[in-house]
This record gives sequence, structure tokens and C-alpha cells, in this order.
Amino acid sequence: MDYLYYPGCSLEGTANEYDLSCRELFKALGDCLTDIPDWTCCGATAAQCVDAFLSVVLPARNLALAEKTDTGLDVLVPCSACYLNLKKARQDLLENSALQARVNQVLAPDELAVNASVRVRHLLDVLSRDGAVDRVAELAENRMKGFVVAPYYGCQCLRPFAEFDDPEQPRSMDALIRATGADVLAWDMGGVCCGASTATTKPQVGKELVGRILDQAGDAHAVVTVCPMCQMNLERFQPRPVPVLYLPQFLGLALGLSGKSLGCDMNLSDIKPVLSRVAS
Amino acid sequence: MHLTDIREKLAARPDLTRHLAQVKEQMATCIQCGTCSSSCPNAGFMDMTPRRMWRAVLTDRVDMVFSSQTFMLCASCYVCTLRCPRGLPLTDAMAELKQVAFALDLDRFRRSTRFYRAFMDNIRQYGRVRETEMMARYFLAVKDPRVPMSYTGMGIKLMAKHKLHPHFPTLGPGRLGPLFERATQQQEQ
Amino acid sequence: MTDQIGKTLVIGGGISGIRASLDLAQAGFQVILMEQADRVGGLLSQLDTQFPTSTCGMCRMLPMMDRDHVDPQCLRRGLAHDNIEICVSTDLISLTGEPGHFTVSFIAQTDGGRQECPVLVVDDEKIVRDSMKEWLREEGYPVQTAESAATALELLKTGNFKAMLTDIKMPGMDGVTLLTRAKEIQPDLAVVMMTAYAAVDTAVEAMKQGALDYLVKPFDPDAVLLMVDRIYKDAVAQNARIDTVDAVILATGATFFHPDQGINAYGYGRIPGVVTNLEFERMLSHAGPGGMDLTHPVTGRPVTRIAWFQCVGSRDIQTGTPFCSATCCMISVKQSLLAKTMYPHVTEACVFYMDLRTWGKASDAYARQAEAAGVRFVRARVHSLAPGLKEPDGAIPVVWMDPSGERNQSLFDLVVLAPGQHPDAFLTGFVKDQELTADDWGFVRPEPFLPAHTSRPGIFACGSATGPKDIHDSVTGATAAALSAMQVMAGAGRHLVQNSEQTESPVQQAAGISLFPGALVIGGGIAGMTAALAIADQGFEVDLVEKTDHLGGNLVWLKKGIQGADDFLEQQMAAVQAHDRIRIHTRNCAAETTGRPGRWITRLTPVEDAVDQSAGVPVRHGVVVLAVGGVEAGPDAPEPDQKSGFYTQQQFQQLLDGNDIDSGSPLQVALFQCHGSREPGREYCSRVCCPRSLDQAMQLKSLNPDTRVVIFYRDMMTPGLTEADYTEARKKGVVFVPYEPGNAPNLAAEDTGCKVTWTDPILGRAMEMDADYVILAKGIRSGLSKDLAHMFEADLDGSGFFDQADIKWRPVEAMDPRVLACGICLEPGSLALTLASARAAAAKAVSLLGRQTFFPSQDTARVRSAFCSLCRICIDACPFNARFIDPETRTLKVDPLACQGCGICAAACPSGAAVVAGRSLAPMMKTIHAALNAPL
Amino acid sequence: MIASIQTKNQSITRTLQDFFADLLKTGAVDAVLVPSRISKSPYVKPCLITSADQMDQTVPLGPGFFVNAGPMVSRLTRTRADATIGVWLRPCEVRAFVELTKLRQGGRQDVIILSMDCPMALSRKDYEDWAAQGEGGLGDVDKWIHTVYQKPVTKADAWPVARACQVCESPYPVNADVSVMLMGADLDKEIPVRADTEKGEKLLAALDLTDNGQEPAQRKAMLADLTADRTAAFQAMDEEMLVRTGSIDALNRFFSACVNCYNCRSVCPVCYCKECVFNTDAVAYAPAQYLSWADKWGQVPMPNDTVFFHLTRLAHIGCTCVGCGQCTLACPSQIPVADLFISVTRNVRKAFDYVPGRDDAEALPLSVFQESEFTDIVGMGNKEVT
Repeated sequence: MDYLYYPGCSLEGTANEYDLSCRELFKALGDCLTDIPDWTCCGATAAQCVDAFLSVVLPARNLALAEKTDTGLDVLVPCSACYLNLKKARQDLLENSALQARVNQVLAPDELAVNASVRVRHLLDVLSRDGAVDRVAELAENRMKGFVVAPYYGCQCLRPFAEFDDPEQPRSMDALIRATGADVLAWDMGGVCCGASTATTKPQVGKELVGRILDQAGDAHAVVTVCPMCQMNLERFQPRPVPVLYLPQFLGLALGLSGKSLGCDMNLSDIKPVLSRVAS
Repeated sequence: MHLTDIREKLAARPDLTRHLAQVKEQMATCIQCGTCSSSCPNAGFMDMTPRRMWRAVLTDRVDMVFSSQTFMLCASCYVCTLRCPRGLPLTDAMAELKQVAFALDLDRFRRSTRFYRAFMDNIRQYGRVRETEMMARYFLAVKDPRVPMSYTGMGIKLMAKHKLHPHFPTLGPGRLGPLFERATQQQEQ
Repeated sequence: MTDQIGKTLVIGGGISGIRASLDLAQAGFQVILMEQADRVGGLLSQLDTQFPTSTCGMCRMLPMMDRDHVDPQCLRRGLAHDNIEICVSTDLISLTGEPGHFTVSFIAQTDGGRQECPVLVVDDEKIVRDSMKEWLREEGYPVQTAESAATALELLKTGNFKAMLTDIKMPGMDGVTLLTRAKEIQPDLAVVMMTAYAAVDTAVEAMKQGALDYLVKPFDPDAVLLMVDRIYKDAVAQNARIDTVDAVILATGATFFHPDQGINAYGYGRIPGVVTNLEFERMLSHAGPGGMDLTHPVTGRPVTRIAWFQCVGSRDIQTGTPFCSATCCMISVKQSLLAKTMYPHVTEACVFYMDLRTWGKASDAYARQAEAAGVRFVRARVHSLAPGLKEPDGAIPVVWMDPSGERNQSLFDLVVLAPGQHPDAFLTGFVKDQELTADDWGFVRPEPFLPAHTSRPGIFACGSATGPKDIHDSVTGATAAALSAMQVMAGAGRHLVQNSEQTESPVQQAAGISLFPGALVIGGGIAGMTAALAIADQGFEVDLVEKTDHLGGNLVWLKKGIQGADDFLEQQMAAVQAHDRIRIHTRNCAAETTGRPGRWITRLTPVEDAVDQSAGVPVRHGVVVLAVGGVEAGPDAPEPDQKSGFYTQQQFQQLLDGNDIDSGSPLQVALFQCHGSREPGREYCSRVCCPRSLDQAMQLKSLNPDTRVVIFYRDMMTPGLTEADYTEARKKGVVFVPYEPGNAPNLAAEDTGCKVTWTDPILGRAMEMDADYVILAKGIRSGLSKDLAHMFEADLDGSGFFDQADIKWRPVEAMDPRVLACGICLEPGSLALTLASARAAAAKAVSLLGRQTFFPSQDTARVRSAFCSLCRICIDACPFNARFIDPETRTLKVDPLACQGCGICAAACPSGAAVVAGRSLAPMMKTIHAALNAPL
Repeated sequence: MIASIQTKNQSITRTLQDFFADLLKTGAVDAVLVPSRISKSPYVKPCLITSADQMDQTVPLGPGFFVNAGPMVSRLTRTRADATIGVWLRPCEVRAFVELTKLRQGGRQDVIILSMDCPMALSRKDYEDWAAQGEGGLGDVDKWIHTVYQKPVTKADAWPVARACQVCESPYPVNADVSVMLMGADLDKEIPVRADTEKGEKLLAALDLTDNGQEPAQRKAMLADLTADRTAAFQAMDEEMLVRTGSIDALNRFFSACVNCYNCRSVCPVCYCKECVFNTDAVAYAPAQYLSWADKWGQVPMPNDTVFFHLTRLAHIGCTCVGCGQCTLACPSQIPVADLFISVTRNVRKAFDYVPGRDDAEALPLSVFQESEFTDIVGMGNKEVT
């Protein structure tokens, strides 16, 4: 299937390997990602804290761009924060026609209009529900057998929109991980908050929360994530070295793609154990 | 933080007083069950639990609300929103408190305020976030040498991984200045 | 003539349905009792014990008369009555008509029912196919699935499907094409389109091409079932049985919330040791899976630590349940008490609650009993559970926060969830089909002042169909509904089933006792008037006694606070006064009574200060209805006066009603709940004060939205749908402050007003207000005196209210069924409950008076006078006052209406003179014989 | 009030005879019921006497006790007698009468109960031997009296008293109108008499007795010692009974000599049924039934219902047995029936905290209905919540 692709700012910067691996993985799976032309920042956490209206306008601009492509394709978003902003704006615009009118007034001079018709989907939503599991299983040839993986979901892909998974007990990664031949660590920390941007401004928060999470990952050979913020925190505040990599990196490796093409040299955590595993 | 400071500042800003009243109204059906607070991953770092803070909102204790860091520590994980038996938009309301706090420009939240300002300026200018420049602006804005120091280690790491690009590729027509302006105008109408 | 015998359809065979059916059957009417499940008994089949008795007493519902016609065994195992036709596993197909002439068609599921309605589900998503299959199979439909249109078409060629549910968007052939092709194969096939993203346009297009309807994903199981039910009913309509009834009683009950629905924060079904309270009930049961011991369902080890979580699918917007389910608190109190007392190995029993709603009669004392037994009550809502992966024995860590914000953690072996009651699919469909008025949540909304009436004349409702209810309220409501059905049948000129005993031998007739054919109703409040009118309307004489000089009781001061009550009271008073079968005796009271129960001669005398002090009127009556009401409890100690702003609820209501509150500038008002209630001296919840305070608070807020209103409460008692008022008051800005006994807010009276100081438990800060008004909710005291109760051999309970034969199962009568009570001398309650109990009492009275003569049944005791030493040990031993010495013959006699057939007399009598038929000595003698003689 | 009656002729018997005569003479009572010899035989029975000069054959205190007078008083009071009757009863007879009044088999209105510290009783065989020693066919009653009241012993004058008396824990008046306090008194000089009720006061007043006496100084201590001895004796008997009747086999052996003469039932003061169930068809079986039992059990003792009969009686009088021992005295087969009955019933009573004869107002346990009691036996019950 084909998708419109909204990478978001992080994927152009600190989460570059997430971007690389996403594109590589979808290529390998035979899906086509088309970047939303001229996409801009969704407002991240900042807009919401500074200006409520702007926090709708910024994502709305991108939705309008997507609509303008007239492809009818779903928008695939790998970054959970971007996903939530886009999705929430879409929801607000759908439910509040007055708001939609106001936003359109702001967008009009740029020859843009939004009607919130495109669907916004998280990378994990797409991977877990659009048939990727079977294709991964086919291509991975059990390459990850004997490997134990801790799926870490974070918050914003699960909540507040319970779109594709159980927000209390997420499981959508299980089938994907198993499709590689790996085992899934049975833990409760998959949906527990890592501290998100609070950890950026208050490192002690990140240290404690990430510590709590990774303490439970004892038996796992690696932790996989689907959010740049989570990835950053989990790599930055490790109580002891654990390989943390993005889900598409992990799936890509399982499919036999090269570590380099998946940006595996860019991870802050030491993911050599995973790489050597695939090499052998 | 003195009660009078906040009261005075609020008195000068009827829009914010209204905003606060709206937040209070949104929270009116809170039954103080504490689900939010025992769910909150950051509750341990907060000087008062979310429940106590909401109670302060509902009993008009603005002094307590804004002398607390609680809402600033909200990481938007939405667990409380998910679980609140009254279906209250707790996470969104936290953000609204942040908005009020920023608009009041309270000293105690200077670091956060400056950070988010720097962020928004960055978007306004480039359309997308240029992380390196944004941080530099932020460090300048807080005017506190300890702040950049605390990020040095991380910066070096990121640099080593080629994740910080001092020269970000220029974006064509993506500048959002006019859009920001129009949004501001729209709100003022 | 059979066709003239009154007949009522009762839908639902749970507690309410059985109660209503029995009431009608005993009164001599015919009943069709229809139940979808394969047995009657409803929820009770799974409950061994009930609060606040810790026993099961369901058999106490069995009739006091007509016992020979009823299976004398345990009601939980079944029911049989000559006048009740029981149709289990039966589906209602249609119901049309009007009072006195409803046409009902129904069909047995096993007999041309759902089995004959195979369903084909077509979807490319396996999860959709599987879950649809599971839902439909559970309801008894045969289901086949197809993953593509092609497979579906193959199946359609071979199978005789009645319905096809198909996805629209599928790889290969899409749903709309499938529809067209399917219709070619089987033109009468009902096709429902399923569409994922509200692609309504396509679905509507499909309907033009012959689809019956469409469903939008994600599906609500209830919506799917309703759709298939509709198809099924159309398909089998021609096979259904058709009958005619005069009235319909809807007693479908409610369904329990499934804790694994929604976010399932408590991990039900995922974490071993998390069970529902019904599952726990089975574990507690000696007949349950654990046998005599309470063991963990997975590890099999004896359970030592148990936690109960309240409000699972109740008081939770997230599960679509803004209301309280009314019973769960007490179920948990009961279960924790039983677990703690029955099993020494249970060391920790802990109930986590938000408000402990012990509003029922004796419930508060029951909760204290649990507390005394060591049950821990924690006011906290636990947010979620995670399996105790790190705990060696699989214990579940429970984390909660106390009011101060302190985090606590304890380990538990079992967590028992108390799921709430929700309207079930049948009710939803019925409400829609019959166009009944329902509330926002789908419960049937009763007509004002007619607790059992729906918006459709002739269709009545009781039990949880009208909102979550406990057994007590359900049973009362069911009997009230039976009265309404009786009224319809009487109005239609229907007759009773011929009384079978009247044809029996003259010897037995001679042994019967007959009642005086009239009723004495004591108390001229709304309860007394309602009962009197209902009894008189059915053709019996009524003497209505009122000690004051006017009728109306408490409603006179309450009426302004209740919408429509003013007119209602006027109407009732006029009707009573105009009724030619009702004699009103104001300024009178019952002075003394002579004669046996049922043949009472009660002398009415003017009250002491009445001008007319004549000797009094003797009234002969067969039943008595005590409806003397109650009053707002007075001050227990001298209290500051109204100058300092102190008012009781009643006083303040009068102030509000008289527009005597100057709220031009915002006021400060404190409402103080449980003032002198639920503590030693008045150890019960009066049930009316919390709703009244909410009402007064909202009135104050609407007078001036800036008025500061603070309600100090212990547990807000807003069970059931009244929870909505609680939420509404919060929305209006009323502040609620909980307090514990011993930590009540301090009231310091000042010259004008009162300074109220307290510590807010959440804020942890000292707070104060200069209150203009302090309103004390003092609760209700019963107006029933011991003397009056004893006059009719009834008694008061520990709180001074009428002592019922059984709190739950015989809620409006004394052990002697001829002594009835209603209104707030029976128990504190709302106007709706008072009207329900009054109508229930009237139903019981009408039923008794309609029969007049009663004969011993096979279950009542008898006397073999030849052996009787007249030692009276049996009279003393009989708990029901059923045995007496006939002064004329100097022999011992048994009153068949009072006798419960318990056999205590037979046990007490040494000479074998007291016997209960059907309970022979022989088997016991044989056992002893064998024990003594058998070789060792 | 406590009055002192001067001892006449150093004979307690004589003094009491005069006392009864005075009761009749003064009109304080219309009749007295006192044990009296029948036709000069050694056997005594309660006799109803209305004439003051008929006192010489009466034996107010002695070891002869062949009928419990409780049911006799019940017979005299079942309906109103239109007369006042003074009844002279041993403590266990008072107890029996009180139990019967609770069962509506008599009433206290027409009687004045006079009771005494118990002189105890001998078994029939011992009594006959004792009687044969004395003059006029009767033993030395006054000597017996002096022996039993001067020293608290369970064996009087070398004669072993009946087992029921050996274990009796309340050998002193309870619930009487007038109590004669013999224990420890200086019987050569006086007999202290205490009025316990208004009726008793009136009676003593009618005899011009005044409040000039006092309870013998040693009486309380002596009774306490006596009771302690007897409690110990009871415990020994209780243990013995457990061994002798603790299994069905042992129980069958214990009653093996029983011939269903029903004497024990006839003399039992608290067996009050109008018609005993054992006289009815309930225990009359068809021949085929006996034969089938014989097939099943190997043998059927005839009569068949002996143990069953005793068990039934145990059930019926479980709470009311007054421990008078008449059943043993009456048994032709020398079965110590009372030993078993006293042992069992005293334990039953303990469970209900009931003491027969203690108090008129104390209700019979079987006549009291409680929804919740003995929950360990009958299961859960929780009615008392309000």
C-alpha cells in the first residue's frame, strides 16, 4: 500500500536513523512513501503550551498539504508527538466547524484549505494492521530466533486516541516482533511514560522514569521504540547499557537490510549486540 | 511567590482570568478520586499531586496552583486522561495551565517559557525546527550559564553521531512568519 | 369462561419477574412468565447470600397462601405455580395492542427459534469474523464465516442462511457486488452491510440495491445483536405462538459490565487473581469451585489477602456509565465480611471505594459490622493493576494514593471487581420497538408519581429495567407493578381463576380462617392515601386514620421542591375524599385491637387534644396498612438558632419555597450531611438527605451563581441514577468536602451567621467560611410507635422503623402477611420509593382481601389434639405467632396465613402433637434405628 | 425475715410435725403436702393432709424418697384449687415443679412452697436395710438428721446415699417461699426458717413468728464444701459415663438389661406428655419389618426400642431434668439410668446456660426462637445487625 509520509522535524535531526530506517523498511516491504510536499513543523509540545490556536493551525497546514495532493492516501507519521498533534488537530477540526472555518481563513492566503478528510496514522498502526506482519515473516526467515525483544510503545501513539492498540496493555508490536523469529518480553512497561520532553528540561525525571522502565527489561536483548522522544530518553538515561533501536531498524535488520542503510551507526546506545547477532 | 503577585497579574489580564475560569469549569465534575495522581508517572517529582492541584483550581486557590510546578511537569502521557472516571480532559487542561502561566510570564517558569519561545521562534523562522540554533537561542534567552552546561554532554554525543548540523539546509518558501501573524490576528478578532 | 380470566405477560424471569408473577398468580390471575435464558432465577441463581443478612432468603418470596400450588423447594432451583405458565428459552417476537388487549407473539429458541436462523459473516479481517461469530453464537445463532465474497457465494449456494453480514471493502469482489450476486441466489436473504470508516454513502447506496441496513465499525456487540435479532424475528414470525394478554410487565433486569471492555485497566482476564464479584460469589459458595475452602483460582492455595475495587463500569464516564450501580458497595461489604469471618486464613480484606453507599435499611450497620470484623475500608480509587511479575506467589501489587497524596502499596492474592449494572440488549431493543420513554442511558423512565408505569399504557416496568436496583427495591417495585397490572385487568372486567380450595372437602373448609373484608390504613400521608385508594379502587372498604386534622403528611412541605408534586397531592386528596369506599378519620388514632389477626376489631379514638372525645369507633378489618410516616429528626442537643443561620433541611426548604432568601449579593452557605445520622443513636442512612441537599445547593446556585455553596459529607448517597444530580451540582460549582466522624467541620455560631472552619483533606489546608446559612441534614425518624406495632403483633427494627418479615424478600409485610407497612415508617426513602411501597402494600392487601378464606396448606403445621398437653411450648417457640389456643374448644389451633411451615413447633413438641405435613418422622426414626441396631 | 423455731423434745421430726399442724390450725394454709408413712410401712409418699391431728405419721426429713412430689403439686394446681396448700418439697422437687409450671402443667398461685437443705436419699435396698434397724419399722430419723446436717458428707451414717444425691450440686432451697436452713444449725435448740417471698413472710407472720433468727454461721461454708465435693463427684461420674456409653455399642450394653417397663418414665417428674409417643403407633412395626431387620442386622432384640426410648427421653428432658434420681430408684433392672441422664443433661444445659428450677422467668430453651444461634452447627446467620 502507498502512504503520504510526514517525517517531522526530529527525523530530520536527532532521529535521523528513524527516518532512514522507515524509508528502507517500506521500500523492502514493497510500499511506497511519498513525502508531503513542503511539510512544516506540527508545533510539537511547544505550540500547545504557548498558543492553543496555533497548535491547531500548524498541524492543519500539513493536513491541508496532504489533502492538496488529492491522492486519498493515509498520512503515515513515525513520530508519536507529531502523530498526536496531527491527529488531534484533525479531530478538533472535524468536531468543530467554527474552528475549521477560522483555521481556513488563516490558511487561505497560502492557497490551502483543510477539511480533515485524510486519515492520520501512526507508523505502528500501519505496520501492525496493513498486512506487514505476513510480509515480514516471509522475508525475515526467522533471522531473529532466540532473540528477546522488549517492545516499548511510549504514550502518545497509544493515548489519548486508542486507535489501533490497547492503551493500557499495548500488544501491536508483538506480532511484528514474533514475525522475525524473536520472542517478546512479557513486561508491563511498554506503555509507561519515559518522561518525554519533561526529561529534556528536568533530567532527574528522565533518569528515574527510564530507570524504572529499563529495570524491568532485564531479560531482553534489545528494546525497540516507535517514538524519537522515547528513543532519546531511553538511550540517554540508561541505568546500564541496553541496545535501544527503532522498530523499523529492528525489522530492517531482521529482513537482512544493512545496518548502515538503517542508520544503525547513529544510535546513541550500543546496539552492537544486535548487529553482531544479525551478522552471525 | 506571593499571592498578591499572581492576583495582581491576573487582575490585569481579564482574558487569562476567563481562561482560568474555563479550566475550572472543565474540571468541575472532578470527584477527587485520585486516579490521575496515582496514575501519573511524574507525580513523584511534583510538589503537589495533580489531584491537589485540581482541587486548588476548583476552590479558586490560584496562589497554590501557580506556586506549584505540577502542571509544568506534565509530560503529556495522557494516562490520567485515559483513566479519569469522569472523562475529564486532564492532560489538555494541564496544557492550558501552562498557557496561562506563560502568558503571565511568571519568573519561576522562566526556563520553560524561554525554551518554548525559542522553539516557536525557530518554527516561525524556518518552518521546521533547527535544533542547534534553537538551543543556542534558548541558552541566550535564559541567561544562565548553568543551563547550557547541563546539555554539553548530550550535545557532544549528538555531534559525534552527526545529528547536530550547525548548517541546516535552507527551506524554500517554508517560512511561517505570515502564517503566525495571521493566526494572531485571527485570535484577536 | 377462560377468555375472561385476567392474564398478564411478565417479561424476564429474574427476581422482579418472579415476584410480580407470584403476586399476580396469588391474586388469582394468569401469568405468562417469559425468559430468554434457559431457567428462571436470574442473578440470584449465582448468589448464595445477600446483604445485610448474610443468608439467602429467596424462598421467602414464596407465597404465604396457595403454597400447595408452588414448588415448595428452593426458588433458586425453579418455580412452579398453577397460574403461571413459565416459558424459558423464549424470544419475544412482537407485542402490539393496548391495555386489556395486547397481542403477543413469542417463540421457543429450541423450537424453530434461533437455531433456525443461520447467519453468514463475510469479512476479510479475521478478527472481525471471529468476534462476530463469538457474539452471535453466544446468543444461540448458528454462524458461518467467509473471508471473501467468492467463498460467501459458495456457501450461499449450499446453506439456507437467513442473514448475511458483509464488509464493503474487501480484496477481490467488494461487498456491494456480493450483495447483488447473493440476492440473485437467494432473493429473501437479509443482507447487512458493514463499513469500516463510516463510508455511509456506499452503505446507503447498497440499501437502494436491497441491503436491509448497515453497521458502522467498530461494532458495538449490542448493535450487531439487535440487528440480527430483528432479522431473526422477521424470519420466524410465522412460526411464533400468539397469545392475548391484558397487561405487560417488563422485568428484564440489567446486565453486568464486562471489565475487559474498554481500557481494562484492572487487567481482568489477563491477570490471574482478578475476578468479578459474581465469580467471587461462586468461590465463596460451598457449592462453588473451591468447595469448602476459599482458594486461588490459579494457584489453588488458600487465599489470604483480598481487595475489592468499587465502581468498575459505574460512575465512570469512560465506560459510558455516569450513574452509580447502587448495589455494588453493599455486595462488597457482604463479601468482605463473609470472607473475613468464614475463613480464618483471610488475614486482609480491604475494600477500596469512593463513597461507601450504605443507603439501604440496615446497610450502614452492616458495613460497621464488617469493619468490626476487621475489614479495612480505604477511600481511594485504584487506577490500574499490573501482574505481580516480581512477586514470587503471583501476588498483585495494588498502589493507591491516600487523600494527602501519600502513595501506598499492598499485595493481594485476589482482587475482586465490582462491575456495574447496564441496560441489556433486550431492554434497548424493547424500548425502541415499543417507543417507551427512556432516560439518557437506556433505562426505562417511569411516569411521574407512578413508579411502575412506562410511557405506554398497560406496559409496566420494574427491577433494574428502570435503573440499577438492589433486591429490596426490585421486589417492592415488582409488587407495585403487579398492582398496576391488576388494575388494568380489573378495569377490563377480567375474572380470577376459580379458587381451587373452595371445591375441596368440607372438612378442610371448616378448618380455614376467613378475613374481615376491609382494610385499616393508619396514616393519611401520601403513602397511606395511595394505599387506601388502590385498595378501595379494587372494591374493598377502607378506613383511613390520620392523627392530624389534614391529609398529606410530609408532602405538604415537600411538594414545592418536587416538580408536579403540588398538583399530584391535590389530586390524591380529592380522590380519597371523594371515594365512597374510603372513610376518613382525621384527628383519630388506633387505641386498641381485639380479635385474632385477620379478624381484628380495632377501636379508633380521637387524639388526646381533640375536641370530640367520644368513645371511639370500632373498625373490623382483615388487613392493616401502617403508613404513619416519619419526621425530620430533631436536634439531639441544644443548637444555635436560626439567627446564627442554623436551619434544618426542612426549615431551609420552607425558606427556599417562600422565596425568603435574599441572594442579591452572593451568599456563603454550608450544608452539613449526616448531622447526627449514621452514628450511635441513629445508626442508619436516611437516604433522602443527600439528594435534598444537592437540590437545595443547586437552587442556591441558580438564585445566584456566585453564591459559595459547600457540602460537607461523609459519603454522598446518590445511588443509581441520582448520581447525575451529584455531577450536576459539581458542574454548577458546588464544592464537596468529605469528612470523617470525629473530624467534622467546626461550626462556631456568631451573632449573625456562623464561622465554619475545616481542613480540606485534599489541599491539606485549613479553610473557613463565614456562612450566612448552615443547613443541617438530620435524617428521618420513624413515626411508628412500639405500641402501635405491637398492637398488630408487629415490631420495630433496631432503628425504630417497621420490622419487615424479610428486608429483601418480603419488604412491605410483617411475618404475618396481613400486617403491611409502607412509606417512611417502613424505611426512609424518596417519594418514588414511598409510592412504590404504598402500591406494593396495596397489592398485598388486595390479594388477601380478594381471597377472604384461607386453608391450611400441605406446608403449614397442624395439631394432633389427642396428644397435646397444652403445654404451649410450641406457642412460645413459634416465631410467627401462628399458634393459639382457641378459647372455645380449649384446643390448640394454627393460623394458616401466619404459619411459615418452619417445623420449629414439631421440634419443640415432645409428644408429637405438633406436626408439619410432608415432614414425616419416619425417615429420622429409621436412621436412628439403623444406627442403634446395625452390627458394628 | 428469718425466724427461729424452738426444737421440741430434742426431735426435729416432732418440731416440724407441730409446725405443719400449726399451719393448719392457724389457717395459714388449708392443706399441707408432706411425706408420710403409708399404713405404718417404712415407705413414705407425699400425702395431702388437711387435719392438724394427722401429723404423727409424717416424716418431713429422712432418707426415704420414692416419689418426686413435683408432679403431685402440678396435679394439685393444674386448675385453680380454691384453697391454699403448703407443700414441703426437697430442692429437686421444687425444681421439678418450677419446670412443670413453665410447661403450663400447674401454677404457683395456690401453693406455698416450703423447702429445706436436702436430707438426701438412700437407694431402695439401702433404705430397706436402714429402716430395718430402727423401731417401728423405721430407722432412727432424728439420728439421720443430726448426721447429715452437722457434717457435710456424702455418706451419711455409713449408709451410701443415692448416686444422684452424691452429685447434686444444689442441695439447698432455691425458688421456695420458705427455706428451712438446717445445715450447720444447732438442731437441739432451734430450726432457722427464712421467708423468701411475700407469701412466705405472711405464712410465718400467721404463726406469730418474728424476725428473731439467723442463718447458721457455718451454713454457707458447709454448703460450699458440699457442693465442691459433689462437683468433683459429678466429674468422676461424667467421665465414667463417657466410657460406659460413649459409643453406640457401649450404649447398647449399658441399657442391655432394660425391659421397656417404662418405670423411669412414670416416675420422672418432668416427663409430662399426655400421651407418650412410645405408647403410640409410631413404634409399632409390622411383623415383616422386624423380619427384614433381622435379615439385615443378624438379630433384632425384642422389645426393640429400649435404647431408642431412652434417647428420646434424653432429648425431651435434656434441659429440664432436675437430677432427682428417681429413675434409678425405680429401675427393676438396676440400670443406673440417672447417672447417664444427669451426666448428659447437665452438659446440654450448659450449652444453653439454662438451669432448671432456677427462675420461673427463665424460658425453656426450646421455646425460645433465635434466628441465629449455634452458627457453628447450623451455618451462617447474621440477623442481629440493627
